[in-house]
Parts: sequence; structure tokens; C-alpha cells
Amino acid sequence: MEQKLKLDQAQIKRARKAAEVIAKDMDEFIAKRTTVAVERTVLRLMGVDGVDAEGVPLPNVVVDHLLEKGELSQGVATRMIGAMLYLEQSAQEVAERVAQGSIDLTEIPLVDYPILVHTGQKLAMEGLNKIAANRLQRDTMIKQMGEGKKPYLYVIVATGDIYEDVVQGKSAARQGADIIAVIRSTGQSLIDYVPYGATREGFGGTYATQENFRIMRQALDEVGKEVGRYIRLCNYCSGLCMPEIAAMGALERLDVMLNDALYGILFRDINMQRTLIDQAFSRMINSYAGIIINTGEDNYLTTADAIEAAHTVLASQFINEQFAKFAGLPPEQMGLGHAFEINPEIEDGFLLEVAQAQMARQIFPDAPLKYMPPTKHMTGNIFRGHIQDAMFNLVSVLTGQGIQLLGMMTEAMHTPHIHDRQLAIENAQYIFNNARHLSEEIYFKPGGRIEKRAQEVLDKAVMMLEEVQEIGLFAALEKGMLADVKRSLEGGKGLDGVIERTDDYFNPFEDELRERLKLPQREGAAYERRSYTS
Amino acid sequence: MEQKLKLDQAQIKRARKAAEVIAKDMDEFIAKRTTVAVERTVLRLMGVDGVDAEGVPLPNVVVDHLLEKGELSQGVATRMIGAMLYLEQSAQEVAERVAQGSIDLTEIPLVDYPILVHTGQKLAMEGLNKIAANRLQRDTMIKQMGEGKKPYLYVIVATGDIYEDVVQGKSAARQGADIIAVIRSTGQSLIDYVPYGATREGFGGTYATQENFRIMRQALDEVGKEVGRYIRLCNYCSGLCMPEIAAMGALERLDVMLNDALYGILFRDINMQRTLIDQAFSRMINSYAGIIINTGEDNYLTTADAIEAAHTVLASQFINEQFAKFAGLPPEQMGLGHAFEINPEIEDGFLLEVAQAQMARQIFPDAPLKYMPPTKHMTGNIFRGHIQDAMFNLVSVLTGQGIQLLGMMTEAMHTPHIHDRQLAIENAQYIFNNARHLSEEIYFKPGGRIEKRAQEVLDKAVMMLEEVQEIGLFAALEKGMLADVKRSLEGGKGLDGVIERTDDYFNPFEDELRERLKLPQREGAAYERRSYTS
Amino acid sequence: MNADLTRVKPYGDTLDDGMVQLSFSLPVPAGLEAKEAARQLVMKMGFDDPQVYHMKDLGENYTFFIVYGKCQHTIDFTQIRVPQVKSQVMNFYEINQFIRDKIGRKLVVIGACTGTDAHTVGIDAIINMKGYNGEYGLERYPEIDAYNLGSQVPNEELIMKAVELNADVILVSQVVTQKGVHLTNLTELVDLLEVEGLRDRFILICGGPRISHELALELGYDAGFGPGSLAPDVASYFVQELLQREKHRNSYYASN
Amino acid sequence: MNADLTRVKPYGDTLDDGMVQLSFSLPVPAGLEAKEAARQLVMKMGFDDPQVYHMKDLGENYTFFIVYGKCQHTIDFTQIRVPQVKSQVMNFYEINQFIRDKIGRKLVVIGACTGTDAHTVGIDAIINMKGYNGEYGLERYPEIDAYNLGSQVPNEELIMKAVELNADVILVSQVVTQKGVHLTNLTELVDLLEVEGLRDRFILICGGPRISHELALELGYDAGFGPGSLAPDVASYFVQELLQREKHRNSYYASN
Ligand code: B12
Ligand code: B12
Ligand SMILES: Cc1ncc(COP(=O)(O)O)c(C=O)c1O
Ligand SMILES: Cc1ncc(COP(=O)(O)O)c(C=O)c1O
Repeated sequence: MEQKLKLDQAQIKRARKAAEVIAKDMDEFIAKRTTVAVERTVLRLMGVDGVDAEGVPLPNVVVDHLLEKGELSQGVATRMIGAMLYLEQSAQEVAERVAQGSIDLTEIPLVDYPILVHTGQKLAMEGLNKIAANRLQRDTMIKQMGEGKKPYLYVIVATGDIYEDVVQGKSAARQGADIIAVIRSTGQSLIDYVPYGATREGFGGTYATQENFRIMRQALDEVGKEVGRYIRLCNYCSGLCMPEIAAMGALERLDVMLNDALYGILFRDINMQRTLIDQAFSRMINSYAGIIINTGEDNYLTTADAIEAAHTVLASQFINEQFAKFAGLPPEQMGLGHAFEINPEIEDGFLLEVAQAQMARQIFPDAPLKYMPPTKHMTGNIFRGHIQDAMFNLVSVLTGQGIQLLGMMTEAMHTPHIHDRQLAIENAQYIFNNARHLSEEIYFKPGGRIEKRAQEVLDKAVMMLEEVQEIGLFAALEKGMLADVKRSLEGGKGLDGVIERTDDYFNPFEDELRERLKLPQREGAAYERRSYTS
Repeated sequence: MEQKLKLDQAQIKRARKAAEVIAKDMDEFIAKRTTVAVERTVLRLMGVDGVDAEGVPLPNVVVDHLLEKGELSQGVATRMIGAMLYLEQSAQEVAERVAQGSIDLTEIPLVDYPILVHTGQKLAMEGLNKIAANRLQRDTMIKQMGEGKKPYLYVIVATGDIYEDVVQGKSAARQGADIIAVIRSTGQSLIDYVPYGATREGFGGTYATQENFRIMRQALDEVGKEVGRYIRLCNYCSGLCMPEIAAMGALERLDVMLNDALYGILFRDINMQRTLIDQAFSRMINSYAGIIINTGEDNYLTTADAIEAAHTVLASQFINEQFAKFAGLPPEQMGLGHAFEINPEIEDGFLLEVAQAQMARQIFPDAPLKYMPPTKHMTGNIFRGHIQDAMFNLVSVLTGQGIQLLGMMTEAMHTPHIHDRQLAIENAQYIFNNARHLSEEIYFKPGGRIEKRAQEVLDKAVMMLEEVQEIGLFAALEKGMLADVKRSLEGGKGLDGVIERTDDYFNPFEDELRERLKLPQREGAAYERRSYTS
Repeated sequence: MNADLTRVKPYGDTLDDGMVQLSFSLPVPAGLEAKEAARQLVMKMGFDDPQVYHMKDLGENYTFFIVYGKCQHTIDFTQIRVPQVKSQVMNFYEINQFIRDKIGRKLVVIGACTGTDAHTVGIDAIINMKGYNGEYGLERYPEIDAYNLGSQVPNEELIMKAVELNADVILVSQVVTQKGVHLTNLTELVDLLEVEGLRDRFILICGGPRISHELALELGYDAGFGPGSLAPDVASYFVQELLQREKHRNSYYASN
Repeated sequence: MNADLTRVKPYGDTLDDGMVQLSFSLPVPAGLEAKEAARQLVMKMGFDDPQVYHMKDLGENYTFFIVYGKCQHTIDFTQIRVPQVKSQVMNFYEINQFIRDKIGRKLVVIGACTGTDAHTVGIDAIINMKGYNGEYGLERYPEIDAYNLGSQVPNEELIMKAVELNADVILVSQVVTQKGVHLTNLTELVDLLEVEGLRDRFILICGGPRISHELALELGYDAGFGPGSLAPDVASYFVQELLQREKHRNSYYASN
């Protein structure tokens, strides 16, 4: 990787070090806790699906059942496996009986620990093998069908109706899109369950459900075969159901997943403990599934000024990188986010965008950076908007970004119409092709405006990260150091879903995942104990 | 001027030298001839205007009158001044009497040579002083009102109706345009007279008439005062009336004039002798009037391929430069043309455009290069067109062009609608401002694709120019070496308007212009003789 | 070149040429027939001489078009009346002075972005200290107690809070408009207030990028504010409206 | 998601949502009233819920708008018929073979860009050796004598030349269309031919970016070719048409 900007390497190391300490502190906190979402995920990975008579998803029914009885802190697997062995039924059948009210899990006798662990391990292997198979299938398909050049062209569909989304997604793929992201309905991230089945009504997006994932996956495989290019599918797992959606995505062979360590806290007022615990588990799943995560640093700039707050984006990228490492996610799957959000009226704003993008490229050389388009300064003037998007595309090809979330000229009005997307793709294709090797042809003036700007942003990010390191991430969030938003440790949505683990807490999927991801086992985890005992 | 591309200076010198020889050969040819258009220009500069009962312009009436009688080769001034002195009337009055048929100029006795020359000189001074006054007024107005930053934003109006043009021109000025060009109706360049008065019907443009010039000049002065920026007015003098229109422009304080040495030959099939003689006189007028000329190299690329024919553009710029020098035109008034016409589907086409534009910038450091937008590869897709124009604008600000002829997204459909122009201006303003100092921040890789391309184009231009030098420009045109168009020395329109000068040919305006422009007098010219005799 | 304002038509480069640019997709496969369908559709809209300049196959039997045509409809510009918020816009100081002088007590204003809408930038622009475009928000006004409940606030919760704080003014922001969800949300709030007999207790104001005063009135609000609104615009309106209402109430009590 | 093809409507992201984008200027000063005028105008075109998203003051009492609205008109796609040139498209070799086999003599084709129009690229694309888009032009065809008169050719001159060369086919190109000048020029040519009783002597073909076969027929031409046409398209048509005519003529003579 050519170092086109001279950046102070010592500063980069300092930033990375501080972020590592920040994430490590949190990882210790996370290790001792679980959440209702994590436990529901365990059930889903065991194969529990469907809803009860009132439409409540079975994973919720089972987890809530144990939560009410105060019996969740050992992990849902403990009671569930007990019941499965006792009743000689599958997890699904057990869950259905709980839903019918015909059994009470806490009344079924527990099984011996070695048997519990052994069964758990078997279930985890089964579950994870499905995911591994999906990953293999993806790799095979890409090998057979080929894929688009980088930067990948990433577009959203968001009609609210999954069947309409299919039309839009397939159309986009034919036009050249490499990644189709299905945006969720407003509000979904704040509901503490995942809706069920195919859905045809949403606002600003379409509900994320496992059936919707399946429908879209199939559609994209179909069109991918026709156009001779593997088409990636993306969805969002941020919110109160983060690990559950990650699991559903892994089971339905999604390829990309929005998954930020802090987004829910800052932008959805989800309790910080809850989100941080959830993100750890969900990222392990994404990691194992070979899913590229996308982080949400672009969001900082939708409220803050893109010039003043540029360093917060970089600081957050460092933090997200370290959280990802603690979840076993390799750099190749880290779609760290940033955005082209400088006011278009600023003189030399283009230079500042180049500085930011090139800096990120050099600091995270192996990450397929996710570059977000102008949104905040898009207006009703679609013609100007279209050229703002062109400049955004130019910066991307000039600085070698990985995933190009295409800007639409109608950003200020509506989620994309079918031809908005086509025009956006055409825009990117034109610029990427017409300036394909520009980056190889151009040097930045040493000590010039671009280099100076990058260095300045880096320096500020270092200062910020070291301050956060000092006081700890929770305190930093409480002080409003990120995105100017103050959140309290006990505030926000979903805290009641956070549970301290007992010493005999058991989550076979976590243990198996850590094993397969070559992460150290959690202290006291069954796998760890086993390694001591066996 | 920073030399961003390493170009072989010896090659540049060779090219310039060859072009100089080419132009010098022609200048000797030109020195011995005049044309009906040149003579009509003399009359106009003497103040002759208006039309006869059939609507024929008086300058045509008088010149045709003498031509018929075979008495034009001494220059119209000789007979005209004779009549003025004999009848004690103004040139206008004499012309009117010719039109009425009440006098025959050839029957009026000639005056003594010293008196003729003296009167001619007086008339020339009067005429040229008016032009000088206009030039002064322009300078004063610019000093008082200020002007736009370079690259100047140049837009066209072309409704066919001068009053509609006024609305469009003023509107454009308010939006930020620096230069308003009124495009002519198709076909005007092939008529051998200049229409008279305000006109309201044209096709693809509005007739160039002196009254139309006046109307537009006044409108732009008005709006210029309101917006606090001097607004330049541009028109076209190419065609069979080249020097006449130049004179009209000088009298009405136009600021920019399309005036190419070869355009009429290649693209309008005007006889080569005719155009070359006409361009020399018209350029002297433009030079003295402080008018920036624009050359038409962009036209090569509307028929030929922009990649293959790139060197012909450069070669033509060298030729135009030398013809301009022979007409006393300083580099600051040489708006040498080139264009952004590479097929947008070409990989790395953007790099080639940068190469061409930067090369031109370095080879003609003091010329306000006129940069033409994409036209040939504009389609009915206005959205894509708008971003092609944005890339064009980016190349301009990156390479420091002088006059930016703004591209319109509707190029493939119609002459601009009022808002097409506004969107084009907005496009340029956004790009120019947002990337204002990009050029200072960027180096091109030595020996890279861009530099290599520029050197290659230069080398080809040298070869071509030296070949033309060898065989002479006429022969080169006959062989179709330029624009793939073959023209014959005796073919094309307007040859019958070319007249060999007699030894006592007299054109006081030419003599006075050469004096004021510090050009050597023509051999045998009255002024030259005077310097020998007096 | 002066247009007849009673018969205004679109303008390209010649008065009354009617030139309009359109773009749209049709759910039909690309081809000559699709092009003709686009042309005929534009004719149905009342255009002469429609020209289909661009056709792009979007796949899946959808096709995109760019069309120009000459609109034959006209508008009588002299008859156009736009309902506007009727109040004189004052500045920060004048507004506070107005409250002190004419109302004589601090006003309570409560605002939220309701339903599942999480776009707070608009309501923040009006309420938060920092304000927008160089204009302070209501929190900065010494004579106003402003409460910003933030995003995704259910209508029920907003009403509860308004009653609890004895608010004078309720500000509601709605940004997401897909499938008319803003209309549903805004209407629901009015309905809830009416059912509980609370509608008249508050000055009820909505705002957002797709809100106009006219629309707000239709939905049963007292006023509506669209793109580019600033705190003084809103405050000027509600202080004057409040004074009006208090006067009216007083004279009502006086006369009874 | 299958559209009812008898009632096709524009499509944004939901079947039958009718979404259309428009842009235009009005000769009125910018402001709330202008915006309302734009909105009302779009309603007159048959749109529901028009949204004026962008308004820009152009000065001189002109204002530019960008509007989206929901078109309520529908098109019966099943009823659409487009007149098309009826001939089987052959390639270079087939065409020459066809002439040799079925007509048995060289054809004479003459072309020009007429009137004051100087855009030769289109007619050159059809006639000149080099051709266009990888397809040779008619000059390259051994069985065709092609003459390209170039640009700005008066109609009278074109007719004179056609008679002089005893042409079979006349090709006319028109590119400039401002104020309908192409229609004027094309009509004039037909009129001149008719006046001189020459109309039936030639296969008369026009072409250009704004020409369709339908328009050509309306103007009295035998065929018309629009954007993207290539020499084989044109030649295929005229050789088949010529054969048709010769057969017809022969049978006419035979039967008389
Ligand atoms: C910033 C932004 C976000 C941020 C919001 C951060 C935040 N804290 O607010 C984030 C990234 C979180 C976000 C998320 C989403 N967004 Co969003 N977002 C935007 C964006 C880029 C800018 C909006 C904005 O801040 N405008 C600036 C403010 C100042 O303007 P304003 O809201 O109009 O406010 C002014 C006036 O309207 C008025 N006003 C507003 N409210 C009120 C209230 C009162 C009482 C008064 C008096 C006045 C008033 O005064 C304000 C100041 O002048 C727009 C696109 C765009 N360029 O407009 C999309 C946009 C609004 N988002 C959209 C959508 C769909 C979403 C998502 C659902 C999915 C997605 N596409 O990302 C999610 C989910 C959000 C949710 N649950 O609601 C769509 C809405 C489509 C539609 N018309 O329905 C848009 C148009 C983008 C698009 N084309 O898809 N978004
Ligand atoms: C190149 C060009 C020029 C060149 C022409 C060089 C030349 N030797 O032809 C130059 C620079 C000289 C020129 C000048 C002018 N041009 Co010009 N020009 C163009 C341009 C950029 C491309 C046209 C072109 O070559 N197209 C490519 C050819 C291959 O396509 P085509 O003509 O459609 O031909 C195809 C088919 O239509 C068909 N076809 C065409 N003719 C025929 C005939 C037959 C018999 C058949 C079977 C088929 C056929 O087959 C062809 C191949 O597929 C267009 C803008 C654009 N992007 O379209 C403007 C454009 C055509 N020009 C325009 C104008 C107004 C002018 C000028 C008057 C002023 C100006 N704006 O510069 C002058 C004066 C010209 C004059 N007297 O006529 C306008 C016309 C507006 C209108 N609709 O009326 C346009 C649209 C630009 C604009 N927006 O202002 N121009
Ligand atoms: C990281 C991340 N997650 C999720 C979302 C989607 O938001 P919501 O929570 O409303 O689905 C975004 C939106 O930008 C995001 O950046
Ligand atoms: C140098 C020059 N003169 C004149 C013209 C205008 O052409 P016309 O001769 O048709 O007025 C052009 C058009 O591009 C040009 O480049």
C-alpha cells in the first residue's frame, strides 16, 4: 500500500493503543453478562423459529418465560437442553410447548453438567456448521459466478414491501449493483423481538425478518446467475435484536451486515450496557459467517459538522476496529464507515474530503472501507445532487475505498425510486471507469492542504481517544464525548434485558464460536472448564 | 507558471517554429489581396450603415457597385474619399446616393494622392478612436464594477429572437455567468452581407446584426451594474463577413469574438483564400479593440475521434497563435480553443482529458484558453450529461483554463432553456469553488499515463506541423490534412469576393491599425510610402 | 417579453412555449412500444409534441424515460392565494419583551419528533439552545421554558407530558413521510387530544420538510412550518396567538 | 408485482404509485405564490399530491421548479401499435447479393443535409465509406453508387442532382429542429418534387435525431430513420422497396 500522505506513524500507533485499552475494558465487562437478545439468539441457532398464537416469536416466549422466573442468568441453553433431553424433543418442539403453556421449563429437572455441555456442544456444532456451509456456498458461488470490481456498488432498497423490494433489487443488480441492502422500517431497531414472516408494510424501509431475508437471497441468487456476478445481500442488525438478526443473516447467507458497537447507544438511545454486550456476540457470528460488517461513523456527520467532527469519525473507526478484533473479526470483514458530508458550498471542501478518505485508506489498509454519500447537504435540487454524488464517487476511486454506498439524487425526498438507483449506478460506473487509475497518477503535495488536514484530524482523534481511554468508554458516553449525545449507564431502552451471568452460565454457541474463531475462552466457560477437567 | 508535466521544450519550439513559417507564407499571400468583406468593413468603419430600398446593406451596395465596374482593386476608400471630397458629403450620404442610383462613383474624379491619404488617415483615426474609446470604457467599467474569477463562466443564448435573448442573457448574468455569447442562426456565416436591425427569427441562433449587438450590450451593462460584475458579450465573426462583424463588434463594445483562421474553410466550405485574407483584417480589429478571440479547435473533435485527433487540435492552436501574432494580437487575447470530447465510456478517459488540458495550459501559458464542453457524447440522458459536464469543470479548475464554455445537460436536444443555463452555472460554481486549489495540491506522476500522453500528442503535432510547413498550408488543406476535410484552392464559397490589390491599393484603416498595433506596414502601403516620402 | 399573468405557461426559451422536462418509469419492457406508451402518457397529461429523448431498460420489465413536451395548461397567477401564518415576525429580543409586557408570565413549550420518526435535527433546530442557521433555539429564550422530548415519542406520551407540564404550546416534528406515515401520526395526535377534550388547551404546531401551513390547517393544527423555519418564526406566531386567545378568554369571562 | 398492462401507470417504488419527476420554469417571480402556481399547474396535468421540492429564482421574473407528483392517467399498453419500417434487415453481403440477384443493376443513391443545416455526421454515417459503429457506409457497397452532397444543400439543388444522376433513392438528413425548421425543410422538398411531378421517381427517405418512421410517413416520405440507424437498416429497406416497385411496375406494364 503506497503511503500517499505522510502521516505520523507514531500517532497512528497511539490511537490504536488507546482504542485497544478502551475495548479491552469493555470486553471484561461484557464477559460477565448476557442479554435477552443473546439468549434468543442461542435458541434461534438451535433451530427455534415461528410465533405463538398472539404472534409473539417463540424465542421471545421461551426467554421471557425464564426471565420472569428469574432463571435466565445460567443461560437459556441450560434449561432448554434439560427439557430437550427430558422430553426427547427438538428445541422447536419444546419451545412450542412452552408457548402453549403446557410445560414450565423451570420445573423440568436439570441434567448432569457433562451431558449438558456435551449436548450443547453438539447443538452448537450443528448450528454453526450450517453457517459454515453457507459461507462455503458463498465462496463457491463467487468463484463460479465472479463478482464486481471494487469499490463495490452498494445500493439500498426500502419500499416497505418485500415483494416490491425484490423487483427493485433485481433491477439494480441488472444495472450493475454489487450489494443490495434492504433498509428496515423506522422503529424496528427499538422493538425487542424480530417480526415474523414475509412483510408488506413498512415506513422508510422493510422489516428485517428471516423470511424476508430468504426471499431476497433467493431473488439475488437468481439474478446473480443471470448477470454472471454474485450479488451480495445486506441488512441491519443494530438495535435491540442485534445478535438475533446476525444469526438470521448467517443462516440465510447474507453477506454484509450493519453492525456498529456504538450506533444504538448514540442514535437510538439503546442502553449502553445492552448494546455493548449484544454487539460482541453478534460480531462473533458475523465473523464466523464471513459477513462483512459495516459500521456507522457516517451518522456522526448527520448531526455534527463534517469538518469540525471529522476526528470523531476516525476515533470511532479505531474503537470499532478494536471491538471487532475482540470478536475475532479479521480486517477484511471490517467495513469501517465514513462519509462525504462536507457542505458543498465550502471552498476547497473537495480537498478535505480527499484528505479524510485517503487518511482512512492508509490507516486501515486491509479494511473494505464503507464510504457513505452526501445526505445532509442534499436538497430538492436533484441536478446538483447528482453532481455532488459524482464528486463523492471520484473521491472514492481516487482513494481506493472498498464499498461505495451510492448516493441518490433524490436523497432529500424519498427512499429511492427504481430509476434513481439506475442513475446512481450509472453515475458511479462512469466515474470509476473514466478515472480508474487516477490514483496511480497523482501525488499529493507534501505539506500541502490535503496532507496537513489529514494529520490534523489524526492528531485530534488521538487526543480524543486518549481521553476516552483515561475515563473509560461508559464515562465518555455519559459526558457526551461522542456525537454530542449524552447517555447514562442506566438509561435508554433495553437495560431490563441485561442479565449478569452466574458462574455456571452456559452458552455453547459462544464457546464453540470462540473456539472456531481462535479467541480465548471466557473465564469459567464450559469449554474452558472442560479443557481443565478433561 | 509551474511546469506540472515534463514536456520536451525543444519539441514545443519546433512546433512553434513550423507554425510561424506556415503563417508567414500566408501573410505574404494575404498582403497582396483584399476581399469584398474587407472593403465593406472599411465603409462601416467610415460610418456607412443602413440598407437600401430592397434591404441590401449599404456597404454591400457600394462595394458591389465598384466590383461590377472592376474598380475595387484600389480599395473602396480611394473612390469613396474621392466622392466625399467632391460632393462634400459624409460617407453615409455618399453611400445613400449610390444606393439611390443617383451617382456613379467611378465617374467622380479621383483626388490627389496626398489628399487622399491625408483624408483617409483622418477618417481612420476617427473610426479607430471610437474603438479605442470603447476599449477604454470597458477597462473603466471593469475597474469600477469588478469581474468574475477565472475560469470565466461562458454561456450561450440562442433563442432566435434578440428580445428573448436579452431575457436569457440577463437571467444568466444574475446567476453568475461572466460571458454571454449570442449564437448565430444557422446559415448566416454563408451569406455575404450582414443583416440589418433587430431580428426576431432565427434557427439554432439569432442573427448577428449591429442593432442586435447594441441591444444586448445595453442589457448586459444594465444587469452588470446591478450584479456588480462586468458582463462580457461575445459573438461570432467567422464566415463570409468576418471583418465586418469584427468591426461591428468593436463599435458596439463586444468583448469576445469567435475568430478562427481555418474554421470557415474546414467547417463551412468557405474558399481558403477568402477566409485567410478576411481573418487577418478582422483579427487586427479585434486586437485593437481589446477583444479576446476564440478559436474553434473544438470543432475538429465533433467529427474526428478526440483521442486519435488530439494532436490536430494542438497543431491548429499553434497555427492560430501564429496568425494571431501576425495580426498584432497579444497572447492575453488569444482564447485558443480545445474541448473535452473523449467518449465517456473510455477507461481512464478522464486522465487523457487532464493530459490534454494541462499540456495546452503549459504550452500557451498566457492565453486565456477557451475550453469547450462535451457535446458529441452528450445524449438524451440529461442526468448523465450533467455529470459529464461536472467532470469537464473539474478538469478546467485542475488545469487552470481561462474561459469555460459551460456544458448544458440538454446539449443533445435543444439550444439552452433558461434553467439549463442556471443549472450549468451552478454546476461550474460548485466544482470550481469546491476544488478551487486542487491544482496546487496535486502532482502528476513523472513518466505516468498523463505525462506520457501529453508528450505523445505534442510529438504528433510537431510531425504534422512540419509536414504542413513543407508543403504549405494551401496544399495541406487540399490534401485534407486538417479535420479530414479536403478543400481546393479555387473551391468553396466566396472566391469571387477575393481581389488582387493594385499597387496603389489604399486602405487607411489597415495602415492605421498596423501603425497602432506596431505591426510593420505592408510593402507599398500608403503609410509606408509616406514614411519614405515625408 | 412580458407574460400574461392570467395565462401563465411554462417557459423554455420562448414565451409560452410550454417546455417541461419529465422523467419516470413504466412497468413495461423497453422497446418501441414502451417509448410510444411514454409519449402517449405525456400527451394525456396535456402536452403537445412530446419527445422521448432517453429510454433505459431497467430489467424486470421496467423502463425509464426522459421526456420533454410542451404543456398546454395555463395558470391564472393573479388568482393565486397562499394561506400564510398571520403574525408579524419579531426577533429574539422583541419576542421576550412581548412576553414580559403582554403576557406577563413564562411560557411553557414542549416539542417532540413523534411516532417512530427519529429525525431530531429539525425539532432540535427550533428548540435546542444552539438553534440553527445562526438563530438561537427556544431553550435560549429567558421567557420560555422549552422541553425537547427528542425522537420516537409516542403521541400518548407527548400528551401526558404536555398536561403534566401545563404546556402552552406543543411542537411536533415529522420527517419520514413514506406511505403518508406523517399524516397518520399527525392526525392521530389531534384525534387523541380531541377525545380527551384537550385540543383547546394547547397551541398545536407541526413542522417538517413536507409540512406547509395549509396542510397543517387541514390536519387540524393551528399552524405549520416547513423547510428553513427558524425559532423566531415559530415563537413570533405562538406568542401573538396566545395573547389573542387570552384576550378572547378574558373578554369571554368578563362578558359572562 | 405484475402490472395490469391495460392500465399502466408510472412507477416509483410501489406498483401504480404514479410517480413522475418534472422540471420547468414559469415566467413569474419566485415566492410562495410561484410555488403554489407550479403546484396547481402540475395538478392540472392530472397529478395527485404534487410536491414542489426545489424553487430557484432565475431573475427577470422567471423561476425554476423541480416537482414530483403522482400521475393519475393510465395507458392501455396492449393497444399500442408503432408503425415500423417493414423490411427484413440484411447485412452488407446479403444486400449486395440481393441487388445482383433481384434487381440486376447498380443502384444510385444520393444524399444530403439540406437547407442551412450543416450537421453532416448523421448522413456521413449512412453514406460514407467509413460508416458508423463498425458498419460500412453505402459508398462501400459494390452494387451501390452513392453520392453524398454534404451540408447546407438547397432542396432545389438536391433535386437537380438527383435527376441528373438518375437516382433511385434520395436520402435527406435534418438535425437542427429549432422552431420546427426541419419540418419546413422536409415538407418543402416533397412539395417541390410533387410540383415537378417527380415524387414517384424516387424512394424518398429522411433521417435525423428527431425523425421517426411515423413522422416521415406523415410528411410524405417513404420511410424515416432515427437515432442509431445504420447503413444496412436503410439499404435493406430501399432494395426491398425498389424490388416491390419494379415488380409492380412490370405487372402494370404487363397488364396494360
Ligand atoms: C440526518 C438524516 C438522518 C439521521 C437522523 C439523525 C437525527 N438525529 O435526526 C439518521 C442517519 C439517523 C437517519 C436515519 C434514517 N432516515 Co434519514 N435522513 C436524514 C437526512 C439526511 C437529513 C434530515 C435533516 O436532518 N435535515 C435538516 C433539518 C434541519 O431539516 P428539517 O428536518 O426539514 O427541519 C426544518 C424544517 O422542516 C422545520 N421543522 C422540522 N420539524 C419541525 C417541527 C416544528 C414544530 C417546527 C415549527 C418546524 C420544524 O424546521 C427545521 C429547521 O428549518 C434526510 C435527507 C435529507 N437530505 O433531507 C434523510 C431522510 C429524512 N431519512 C429518511 C429515512 C427513510 C431514514 C431511515 C428510515 C432509513 C434511511 N434511509 O436511512 C432511517 C431511520 C430513521 C427513523 N427511525 O426515523 C428519508 C425519509 C424518506 C421519506 N420522505 O419518508 C430521507 C428523506 C432520506 C431518504 N431519501 O431516504 N436519517
Ligand atoms: C457535432 C455537432 C455540430 C458540429 C457539426 C459538424 C458536422 N460536420 O456535422 C458543429 C460544431 C459544426 C455544429 C454546429 C452547430 N450546431 Co450542432 N451539434 C453537434 C452535436 C454535438 C452532435 C451531432 C452529431 O454529430 N450527432 C451524431 C450523429 C451520428 O447522429 P445523428 O445526426 O442523429 O445521425 C444518426 C441518425 O439520426 C440517423 N440519421 C441522421 N441523418 C440521417 C439521414 C438519413 C437519410 C438516414 C437514413 C438516417 C439519418 O443516422 C445517424 C447514425 O445513426 C449536437 C449535439 C448532440 N450531442 O447531439 C449539436 C446540435 C445538433 N447542434 C445544434 C446547433 C443549434 C448548432 C449550431 C446552429 C449552433 C451551435 N449550438 O453550435 C451550429 C450551426 C450548425 C448548422 N449550420 O447547422 C443543436 C440543434 C438544436 C436543435 N434541436 O435545433 C444541437 C442539438 C446542440 C444544441 N443543444 O444546441 N454542431
Ligand atoms: C450502523 C447502523 N445500524 C443501523 C442503521 C439503521 O438504522 P435503524 O436502527 O433505524 O434501522 C444505520 C443507519 O444508518 C447504521 O448506520
Ligand atoms: C470559430 C467558430 N466560428 C464560428 C462558429 C459558429 O458557426 P456558424 O458559422 O454556423 O455561425 C463556431 C462554432 O462552433 C466556431 O467554432
